[in-house]
Amino acid sequence: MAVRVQSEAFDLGVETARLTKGRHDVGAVASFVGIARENNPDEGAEPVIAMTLEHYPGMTERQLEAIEAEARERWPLLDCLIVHRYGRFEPGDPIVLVMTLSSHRQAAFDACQFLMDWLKTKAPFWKQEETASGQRWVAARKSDDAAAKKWSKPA
Amino acid sequence: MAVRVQSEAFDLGVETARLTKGRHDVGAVASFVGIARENNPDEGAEPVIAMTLEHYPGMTERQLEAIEAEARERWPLLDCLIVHRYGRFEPGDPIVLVMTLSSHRQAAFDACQFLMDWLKTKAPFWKQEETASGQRWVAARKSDDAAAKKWSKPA
Amino acid sequence: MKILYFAWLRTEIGMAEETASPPETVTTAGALIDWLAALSPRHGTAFEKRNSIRVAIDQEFAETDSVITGANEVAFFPPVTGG
Amino acid sequence: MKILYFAWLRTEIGMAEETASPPETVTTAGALIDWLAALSPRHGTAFEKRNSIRVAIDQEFAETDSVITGANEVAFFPPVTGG
Repeated sequence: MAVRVQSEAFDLGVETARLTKGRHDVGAVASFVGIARENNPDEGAEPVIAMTLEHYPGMTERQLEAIEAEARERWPLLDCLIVHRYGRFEPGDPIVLVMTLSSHRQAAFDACQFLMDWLKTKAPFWKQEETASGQRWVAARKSDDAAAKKWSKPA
Repeated sequence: MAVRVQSEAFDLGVETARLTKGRHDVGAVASFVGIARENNPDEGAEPVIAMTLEHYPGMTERQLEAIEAEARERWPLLDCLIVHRYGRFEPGDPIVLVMTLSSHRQAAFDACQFLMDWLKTKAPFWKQEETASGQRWVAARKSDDAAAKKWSKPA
Repeated sequence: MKILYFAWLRTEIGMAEETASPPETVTTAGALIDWLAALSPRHGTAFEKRNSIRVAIDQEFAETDSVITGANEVAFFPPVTGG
Repeated sequence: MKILYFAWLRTEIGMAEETASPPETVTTAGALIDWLAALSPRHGTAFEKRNSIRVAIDQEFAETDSVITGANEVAFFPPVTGG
């Protein structure tokens, strides 16, 4: 399982090179990097000085592994990587990386997007934002729930 | 315009760092790397030893810039990069890079996929594959036309 | 039974973790919330926002009617806001 | 008028580029194909597969009924297979 929960930074070039090294069957690598932003338009205009991501050690890895296993079941992935950081971040700092490898681009794109949508609703991370007014826990976004729901299989 | 047509390799980590450096408004970086594969399932089972990409200098840049301008018009992109290589490649070599930056992930994902779908049908590149039987020009794929069509605006 | 709190539940209750021994009659996550809410005023205030509280039993998402009997670890937290 | 060939059109005709001076009556890309096809047996063979040939006029994709009058550069090639 290629899931990492860490406070350290990651490098997109290094991870791509590592996952594709020696392989001759990969045609497509889709990746997504989520970055800490200064403004959260959902939450008002006050600039974010920093944010802290708290997580549930143990459950986080378990959830990420379950999400990854589901992606591998739904799409013909050759490999897959999820790196999620925790700790304190300033605007511009990369927080999450999802990378999917496949023979063809559609599977890579779809699986990458699926993983990000599910991470937002299923990975036990909580975000606290620091602005000039102080610290505040960020509320969950309805649009994230909606994004995740579109991947639900029909009952 | 951030469009490059080159024979040299590119590094995903370096490009991401360059495009996000000093910015505090980027929340999402979606990227796609297309890699030379050993097997082209559409074309039979003979392994590909190498492939050569020929392009139309001048028209290529013009088309890529037009595609990029369209993506920027259709999605709220903060930045965007297309790097397309030409020359001879062996399986495992990265050929094309598309990277899109936005505040939110959906715009970044959609624009990245749009750019790749259009590149496949609108960028004047032609692929010659080298197998044990010799060299052969690759035919266009109907599935690529279909993928690009899904982005067409209603008349 | 280990009880864990995250995000504003942790800050409102004032601790990240405690060990609890609810009576045998407390069999569901919802009943556990009621029992924990009575432990202290801080618990009471934090658990007032029941609709904003999610639960995990032994590191799996669960519902308020999920059975906690035999669980090693029950966690309470707001809806997740990762990535 | 500069004429460019790419991919198998280039290899079949045996050159990447030539300068052509078609008569004024040749006003469309389709008419230019007919005129070029008569230049040599290799041209003739290459242009037989008309349905598999695409055209660009001054570096913009065009159709066989597009007007070439005044164009500096007309290119012929198979459907693109990039990326």
